Amino acid sequence: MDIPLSWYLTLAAGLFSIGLFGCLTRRNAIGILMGVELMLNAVNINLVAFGRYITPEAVAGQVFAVFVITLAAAEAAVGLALIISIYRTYDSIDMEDINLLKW
Amino acid sequence: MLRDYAFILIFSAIALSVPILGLSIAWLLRPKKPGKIKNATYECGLETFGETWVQFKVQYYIYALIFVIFDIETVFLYPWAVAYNKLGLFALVEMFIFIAILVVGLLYAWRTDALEWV
Amino acid sequence: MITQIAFIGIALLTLAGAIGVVLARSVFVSALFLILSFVGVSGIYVLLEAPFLAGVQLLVYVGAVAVLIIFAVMLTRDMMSEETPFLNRQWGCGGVMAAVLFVLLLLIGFIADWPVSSAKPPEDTISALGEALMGKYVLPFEVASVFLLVALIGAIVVARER
Amino acid sequence: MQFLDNLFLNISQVIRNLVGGFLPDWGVEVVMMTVAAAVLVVIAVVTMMFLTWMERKVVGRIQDRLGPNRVGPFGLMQPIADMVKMFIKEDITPREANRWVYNLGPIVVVPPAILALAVIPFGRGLSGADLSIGWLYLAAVASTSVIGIFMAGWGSRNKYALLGAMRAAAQIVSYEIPQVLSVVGVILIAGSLSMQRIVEAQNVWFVFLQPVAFIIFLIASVAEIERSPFDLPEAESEIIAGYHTEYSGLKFGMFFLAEYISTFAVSAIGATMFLGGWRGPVLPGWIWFLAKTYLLVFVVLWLRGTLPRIRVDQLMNFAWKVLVPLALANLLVAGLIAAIINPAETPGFWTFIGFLLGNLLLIAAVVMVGVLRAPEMEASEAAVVGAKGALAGQ
Repeated sequence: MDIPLSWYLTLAAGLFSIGLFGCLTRRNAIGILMGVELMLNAVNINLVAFGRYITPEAVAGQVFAVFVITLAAAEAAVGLALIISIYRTYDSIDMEDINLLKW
Repeated sequence: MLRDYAFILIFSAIALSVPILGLSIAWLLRPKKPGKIKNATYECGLETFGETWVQFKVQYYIYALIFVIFDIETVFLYPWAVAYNKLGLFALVEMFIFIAILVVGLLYAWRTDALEWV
Repeated sequence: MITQIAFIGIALLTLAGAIGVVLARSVFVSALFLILSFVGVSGIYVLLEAPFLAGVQLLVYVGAVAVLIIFAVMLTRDMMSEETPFLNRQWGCGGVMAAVLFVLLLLIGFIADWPVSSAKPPEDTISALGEALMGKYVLPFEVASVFLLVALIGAIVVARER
Repeated sequence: MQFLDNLFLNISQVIRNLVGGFLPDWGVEVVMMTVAAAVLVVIAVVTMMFLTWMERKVVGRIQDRLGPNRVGPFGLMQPIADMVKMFIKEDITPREANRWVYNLGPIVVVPPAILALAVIPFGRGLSGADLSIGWLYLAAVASTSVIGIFMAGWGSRNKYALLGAMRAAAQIVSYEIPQVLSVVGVILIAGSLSMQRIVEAQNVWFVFLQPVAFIIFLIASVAEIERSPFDLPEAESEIIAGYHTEYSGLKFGMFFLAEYISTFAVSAIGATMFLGGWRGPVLPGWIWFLAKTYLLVFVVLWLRGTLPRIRVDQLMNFAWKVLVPLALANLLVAGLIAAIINPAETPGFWTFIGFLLGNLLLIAAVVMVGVLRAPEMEASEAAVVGAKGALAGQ
């Protein structure tokens, strides 16, 4: 317990911001998805850190982290399937080219 | 608890140093005579033909996809198995439902030939 | 003291990986940096005394999600040539946004008075997790399986060639 | 005997006393850990060299040859000669390759193989670290080995290398599921993921309680380390040499190192989880452990000497349509029996009878399904062959 809670929060905030930056600025759709994964990891660090420091006797933080990991993996699976499908239709996954909601 | 993981940290550092050390020694010992033909991409002696990034089929992705889903299933299975002796029959029923729902997914992939390597 | 040094080392590794993800030109190299970042996060879980999560992080993120991402990279040829920028035109704006968010999150993290407890975590975390999943969180647990089923079928339908 | 049994613990105590004279407590800890880690790494490298020799001898005998017999007695110095050759071979980096990724590939491949040794109990209380997540750690570390393969394949910029890497990844990923599922039964009976606890729980070896799981584990593990008959990703007749096509000299050697250490690690894990690990009468624990491990290593080599390589579609079908359903069925049977007789409280004999009955029922069910589906399978196989013939005819 000699690491203060705020250190973990700083790390998570940094990771989340970098993920957000990648998400907003990458042109490649897979790059955007990787940004989202980074953000989810930052969230998980926060969940586990709060669980460890504020309610150490319960494992709620870890249970939630497990569910977030489940969610992140399923999100990656469906998201990448969509990207592959888009690539097949447009022959590109550059998000600058894909700007129509409906054709 | 952290003591054990400190060992893992030291161990991974030493494990990583094996290939680095080996390759550095080999770098000092080996001859260096690069040549135009020698450094070409190896394709059974023929000139490289077409693009390197060939288009792979989507089948690879489908396998990885089913793998990810079942990998997560095992994440839920391990705590269940460890705590099983304390939990009893009700836990078995819960896990049975959990697996049954996922087996539906496997059967779906099977029936629609998503598992077929073509 | 030693744990603090370990934390700083692992945190820097994680952040360096994350920055690499955002700034690497090639998507494949981005994915490799992402793996580095994932490994770092698993180290953080160890420091937080959640070894089970650290294992799961490696197993699911490095062993599964990263493989999925790399497969997707291989299936969609990277069209970006050396000249085209790999970031879009709003990168300045996005950078400012991310920086502002970072400062805000830091403010909240440091100003708020978290009720830190000094209790000990349970001895056998894995067993405790199993009991929690089968007891208190049984509904989310079953919903998770339905969710995974939906994701599996949906992704197969979307990804398959017709 | 007592002395031999505690040999390594005594040696470590001697070192501890020696160092303790002039170092603070945490310094002693660090020195002890470094020494233990270095010993494990040396064991890994020596094992690799021994296994290359053993493989050539065993396969040679199976094929009615002598195997290496020129360098040193029984050819025992052959691995040394090979190693010297690896070190002084010229290294070729293809012009087109992505230098960073290409050169890092062989470096990333080795650690996952070595890291597995950290939690394997070589004897009572004789393991690098007795982690509470033991088996999960092993599975997690093993699953990271795909990354190095991808780096090798992508970095070479060679389409055969990339294809080999993709195939290897698809195969490793597919066989990982039956492997991790087959172990759940063992964990369920032992009630812990820690390797030491699993060994201590084996009053009856788990191979007798979970025979089906053991067979699934063995097959899936051989496929995981890409050994014959599952060595498609690196088979010369398939795609040159797969992801290490472009590698030469010691960089190529690194892939070999990783493969042989994994072979040893997988056998050691199998011996620990199913064959009772270091437990056995009379002889010291670590001798029992090594004997069981090398028995499994021999089985792996024997498979290579006996079975032909299987086809890629058979490979994938076998993982998903046979091993995964079987592993799931085995898991449910194990859960059901453990619910009826609590293995922690029932005497070993009755546990044994219960699980044996369950496994027999499971095998009977599998045979039934096989007999019922055999005509159907043949028909679908014929249809596939017919369709391929029609395509070829066009």
